[in-house]
Amino acid sequence: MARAGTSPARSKATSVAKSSRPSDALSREQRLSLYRYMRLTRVLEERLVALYRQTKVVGGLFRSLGQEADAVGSAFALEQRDVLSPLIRNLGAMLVKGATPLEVLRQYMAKGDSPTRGRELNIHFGDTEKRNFIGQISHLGDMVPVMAGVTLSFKMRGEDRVGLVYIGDGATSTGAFHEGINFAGVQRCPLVVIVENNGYAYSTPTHKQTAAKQFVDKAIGYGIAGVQADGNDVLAVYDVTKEAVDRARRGEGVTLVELMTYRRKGHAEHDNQSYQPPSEIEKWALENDPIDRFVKVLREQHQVTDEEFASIEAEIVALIDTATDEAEASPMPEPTDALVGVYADPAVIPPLWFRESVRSAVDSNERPASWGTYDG
Amino acid sequence: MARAGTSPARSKATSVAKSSRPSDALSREQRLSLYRYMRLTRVLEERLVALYRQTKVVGGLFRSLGQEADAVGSAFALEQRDVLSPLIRNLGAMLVKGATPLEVLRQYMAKGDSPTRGRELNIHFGDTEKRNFIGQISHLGDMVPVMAGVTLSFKMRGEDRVGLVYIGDGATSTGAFHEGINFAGVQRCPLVVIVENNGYAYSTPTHKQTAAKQFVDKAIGYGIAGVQADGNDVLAVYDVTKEAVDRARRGEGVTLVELMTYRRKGHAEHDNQSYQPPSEIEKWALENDPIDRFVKVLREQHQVTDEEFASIEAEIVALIDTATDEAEASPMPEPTDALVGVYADPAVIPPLWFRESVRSAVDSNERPASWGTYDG
Amino acid sequence: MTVERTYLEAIRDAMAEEMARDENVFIMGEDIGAFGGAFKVTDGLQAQFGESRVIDTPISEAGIVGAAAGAAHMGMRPIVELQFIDFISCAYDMLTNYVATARYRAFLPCPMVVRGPSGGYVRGGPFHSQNPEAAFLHTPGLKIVYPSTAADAKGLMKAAIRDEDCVLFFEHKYLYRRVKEVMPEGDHVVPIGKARIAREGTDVSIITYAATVWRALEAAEQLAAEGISVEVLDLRSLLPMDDEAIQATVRKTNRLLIVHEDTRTGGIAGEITARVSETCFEWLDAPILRVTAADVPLPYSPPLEDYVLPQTSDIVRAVRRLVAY
Amino acid sequence: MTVERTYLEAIRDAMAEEMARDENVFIMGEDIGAFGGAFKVTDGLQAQFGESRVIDTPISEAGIVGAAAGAAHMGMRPIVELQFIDFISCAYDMLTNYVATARYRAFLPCPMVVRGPSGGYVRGGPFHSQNPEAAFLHTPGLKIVYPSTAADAKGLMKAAIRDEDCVLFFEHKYLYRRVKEVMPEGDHVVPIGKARIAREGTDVSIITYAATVWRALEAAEQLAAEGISVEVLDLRSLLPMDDEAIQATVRKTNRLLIVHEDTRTGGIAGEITARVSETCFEWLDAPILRVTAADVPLPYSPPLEDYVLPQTSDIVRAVRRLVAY
Ligand SMILES: Cc1ncc(C[n+]2csc(CCOP(=O)(O)OP(=O)(O)O)c2C)c(N)n1
Ligand SMILES: Cc1ncc(C[n+]2csc(CCOP(=O)(O)OP(=O)(O)O)c2C)c(N)n1
Ligand SMILES: [Mg+2]
Ligand SMILES: [Mg+2]
Repeated sequence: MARAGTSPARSKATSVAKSSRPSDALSREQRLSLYRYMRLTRVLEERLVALYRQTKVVGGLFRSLGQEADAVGSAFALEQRDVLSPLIRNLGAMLVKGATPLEVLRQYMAKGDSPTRGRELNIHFGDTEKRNFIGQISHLGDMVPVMAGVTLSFKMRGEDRVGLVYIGDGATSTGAFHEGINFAGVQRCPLVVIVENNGYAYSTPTHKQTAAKQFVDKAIGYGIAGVQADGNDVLAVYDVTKEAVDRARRGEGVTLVELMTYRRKGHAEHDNQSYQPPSEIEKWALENDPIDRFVKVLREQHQVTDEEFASIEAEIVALIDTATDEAEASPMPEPTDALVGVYADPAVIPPLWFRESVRSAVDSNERPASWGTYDG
Repeated sequence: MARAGTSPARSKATSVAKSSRPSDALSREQRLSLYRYMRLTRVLEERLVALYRQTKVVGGLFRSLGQEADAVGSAFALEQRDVLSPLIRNLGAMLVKGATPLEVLRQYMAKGDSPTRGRELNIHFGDTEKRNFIGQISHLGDMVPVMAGVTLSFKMRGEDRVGLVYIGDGATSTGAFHEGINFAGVQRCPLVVIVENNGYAYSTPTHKQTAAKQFVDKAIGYGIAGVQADGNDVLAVYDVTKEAVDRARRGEGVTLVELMTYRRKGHAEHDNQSYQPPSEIEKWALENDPIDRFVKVLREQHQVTDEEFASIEAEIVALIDTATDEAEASPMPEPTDALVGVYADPAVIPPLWFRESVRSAVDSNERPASWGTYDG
Repeated sequence: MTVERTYLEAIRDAMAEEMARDENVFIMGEDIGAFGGAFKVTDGLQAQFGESRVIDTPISEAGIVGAAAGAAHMGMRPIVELQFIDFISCAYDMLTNYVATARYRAFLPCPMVVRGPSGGYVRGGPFHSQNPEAAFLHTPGLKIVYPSTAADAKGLMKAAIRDEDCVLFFEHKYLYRRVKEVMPEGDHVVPIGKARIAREGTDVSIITYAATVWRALEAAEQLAAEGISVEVLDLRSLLPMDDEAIQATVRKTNRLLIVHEDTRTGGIAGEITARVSETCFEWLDAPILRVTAADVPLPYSPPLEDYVLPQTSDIVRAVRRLVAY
Repeated sequence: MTVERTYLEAIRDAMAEEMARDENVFIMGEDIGAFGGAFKVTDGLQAQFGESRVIDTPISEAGIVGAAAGAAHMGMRPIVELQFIDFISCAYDMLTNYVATARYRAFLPCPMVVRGPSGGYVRGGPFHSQNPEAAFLHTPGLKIVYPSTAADAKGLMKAAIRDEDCVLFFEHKYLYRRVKEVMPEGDHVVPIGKARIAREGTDVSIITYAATVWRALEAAEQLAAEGISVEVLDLRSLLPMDDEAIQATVRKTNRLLIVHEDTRTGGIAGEITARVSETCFEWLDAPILRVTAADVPLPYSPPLEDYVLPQTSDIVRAVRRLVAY
């Protein structure tokens, strides 16, 4: 399925009146902040690519190149107390919520002082104490029922809080997505569900994922509001999300927001994208890069100068440089930390009797020759 | 949620042009056959109630009182080679497909010569060799993916066959329903999905099941045709199903058909329906009984006489009387038959060593006094 | 209070007392509100605690369990009722992947109870009679309890609701109204992970849980008449398992029979055997034997169901064999 | 053909040969078509057999497994690829309730294979490293195989495709490209339910399967240098299990170590122990021991993963203890 280079920001069910958009209220500083988070996302991912090539990243690397507006613009519509549930391509949203490059780098390098102490990979981590984002699991769709429950608790306690959960075009096919959004719909939970339609689920184009013409068409089947927007226009993303968040806050229930975007990199770094027409990727890169588009807006409408852009860039690079050094210097986890914290009680599992010396076991068994050759 | 006594046959996506309805082609004999299947369903269920009160039915009893048109009218739109997947309230559909009262009675009485040899209960049975209907399992929603696969095989082999699967209003909330209908939609399987909206799932009214206004609204979210009809008008049911079946046969994919009906009895015979307003039940019984409505049509438009009705009735009662006698005379299964047929190979599981004499074990342990009093 | 309460009422009482004690406790499930649930376990609770704490849900087991987890992260203490435990299979992913790992991988607390009517002997057929406990035994992060008495049902339910992690609470539907007793006074909490000696004995140990505890006790009574003294250990908790109690009874009698209602292959008896074999090898005077269901989906018709499920006479025969060994 | 084929290629070859032999065989899964699957197991198959026999599906594990069952009822022979076996949990209900019972309760044939990359040692973290075989062991109606060699992978895949019932085919992703061998000539079918002696020995038996077969062989080699002769039995099939082979090796060496990569509690070692305890009690000169993963969700960071999963040195140590007993 060849996708057009630009997606019109169609909106259904509710319409964003151009005359008064929520983003009109954003200050120049806030707009620069949106820009900064998008750049921070991209530069951090680029740093991760470099580290990946140096084999300093353990496991796969996932990019959100070209989708930064969708993650950043939507998360920006939340208050700090609101809870966000990110997916693998929502690094930008996590950064907005306060995740730090240092955390991300440590996490990707499997370090012992990473947010999950080396237990989970890439950006599978969260913080529900202060910053209010939740660590995802791999099983697609599962976060939707979880966020239905998170937001149900807000409703039960009369808390003025909202939840936001992302779901990929591909993951809308899961039963968990269906059960969760339907449940939230019935309960009128204060929840925003963002379908990130980036055209592909791994190698699978959208038309093999569903016969629906557009994902926003699913809203009516759940009796919830539905709206579609250009996911590569950070202000449009902010607008529709903010309206959905406000609706949730007013007690008017769930909104399904479909953001049209495009996955310019492979599913993960090792994926050669053989299934994506090169011209399609190129067209999106040239004509519809969310950062380029926003730079234009900032320059033309807000007179942001080269100097300002350069100083943001310098700050970002310095931040990531420092974080990289710190992350590299971080220790790997202590093996026996693996036994801690499966349960609150007992807090520690006793070690197995046959495991005397961990390090030696590891050393003498890591990829022995007798296991055959490993080609990748 | 109080439901109106009559539901207008709204239709969406496709419209049934009143000028040429598929049912126009039904002969007088076929119309009498529709009537007979509805009566057969009702009389057979009434017989089952009598047997249930005599404790001759083992386990629960499920009624389709007031929903006979929905089951019979839809199944009537299939050819013999087409495959039907019934649910607990589709006895009528199974009878149309060729299930016999004797099979049903033996099944409900847990007899050894029942279609499942006593392994499964009530109308959980099928026949894919000749009559082409599939035995359901209890787990709601699961038959939808299964029927997606059944009909996928028709497409793969170029067979001119269609599948029909029922789903309750309640069961549309399951992940399995979602995954199955979406899969079938993408593959353009020759499948008709009938949502039987009878207002309740056990005690749960539809508005606690989903915030959707009507189930037909789900069709667009799967990119499939959707149509709604009066489920208590047997000809309207036939019409919409026949059109959906024809669409499937032409290779135009899946249709979601919402049939509006009402569950006049409890979820099962032991359920006292405390949650259904008595006036609501009464209104449906008085104003919208599918058999009464069709009798009127048959009398007024087809001049069916009292004698004709009486002779059909006599035939039905005789059939069920004979079947009841035969079923009561049927033997219970041999205990060791339990070990047969889990696998094709091995065909029989060896008995467990400690089980010497089955009957004595059963006799001496059935409800021993030491287990306390059983009040229900 | 010296009135007897059934196993079912005991569970209801426990929930009601905990809901009164802690406003974070709430219940979700299908038809549990005004209707009181398919077995009436939650009867009256919605009237007492309101619609927002006793919530009727759509038919979405994965959705409900996932929502419970989310609410639990936020400090609530959800109880999920599954209409029959057989439908826990629909939430298998959510329980084993999301819920069980939440604390370990993300430091997310997940205090919640998932409960439902389990087990056979009631002519429920293959989908209303299951004992799915073994499917969850190899999932670290979950706890599993399965009481056999009314008092334990109450005490374990209270412990489960107060536990900081997810507890799968299996209720045997055959016992719902068949067993009853006067409840212990006060705030009766039975600690998770502790077995109970249901009958003391010296010749043979039977380790079991749930409905078959009663079968074992019946067998013990019959065997006593033959001069065979049987000790019956009711596990109560399956995960964690009470290794101390298991070892103590085996070291005392030197002969072990494990009884469970689940199918033989892959049932929990295997795990118990492995633990005993590792720790009590020298004490064993006979092979460890198992009385279990046969390896078939549980059939519905009475002669078939009775043939497949373990009966008292099977236990008697197995114990005799152990003694004769 | 004297070229070596990897474990992964052997699986692909088996599918290709069976698809060529029987036009009812087809494959469904996520990204398995032109892309060839996340691990490239189906690479080239869509080009060879067309889009209608190698079908890219939506992300719907329950949907795909259910659809496979429906097609199987109609005489097709579907193979389902799960992108990672960890996602089998999403189809748990469909497999254990619908598929496994179809023949027994409804005489519906359900010949199908559900396969996918399993196992750890690859820094995949808790959701890309699982060994879920134990969760299916107590479900009569399913068969389970888990090969360790390339030749067995091919032969068991062919047997699985031809089997009249549903076979869960676990593939160890660590072995995909690490083990290879020249395939046996001709139509190489390995019967389901038969174990394989991977190494003969006389002092201690190790029963294991999948990746840990190689760890056990390494340990056996090291122990041989100490004068300890270890027999390694590779189960290959977990359901049904080869009781004859299990009994034969235990009765030969009188000492048994069971090794598996799954967590300890509730892992398959329990079932093996129970069977051996029942049938070989008199032959045992030492307790049956287990080397397994620790009871935690599998962590991602190398030092943690290595600490949790069984290593060769663990096996060596356990065997030494058995011999010294
Ligand atoms: C239940 C489940 N099945 C399969 C996978 C494997 N998987 C991981 S990501 C992915 C594609 C996701 O596509 P989409 O939802 O569109 O998100 P995107 O990667 O495009 O952001 C798949 C199939 C999974 N993680 N979970
Ligand atoms: C997955 C699953 N969850 C719960 C149940 C228990 N259950 C059986 S029937 C039923 C209500 C079904 O309602 P609906 O789908 O509307 O069908 P109806 O009975 O109205 O025909 C429920 C909850 C089940 N069978 N399967
Ligand atoms: Mg996508
Ligand atoms: Mg209904």
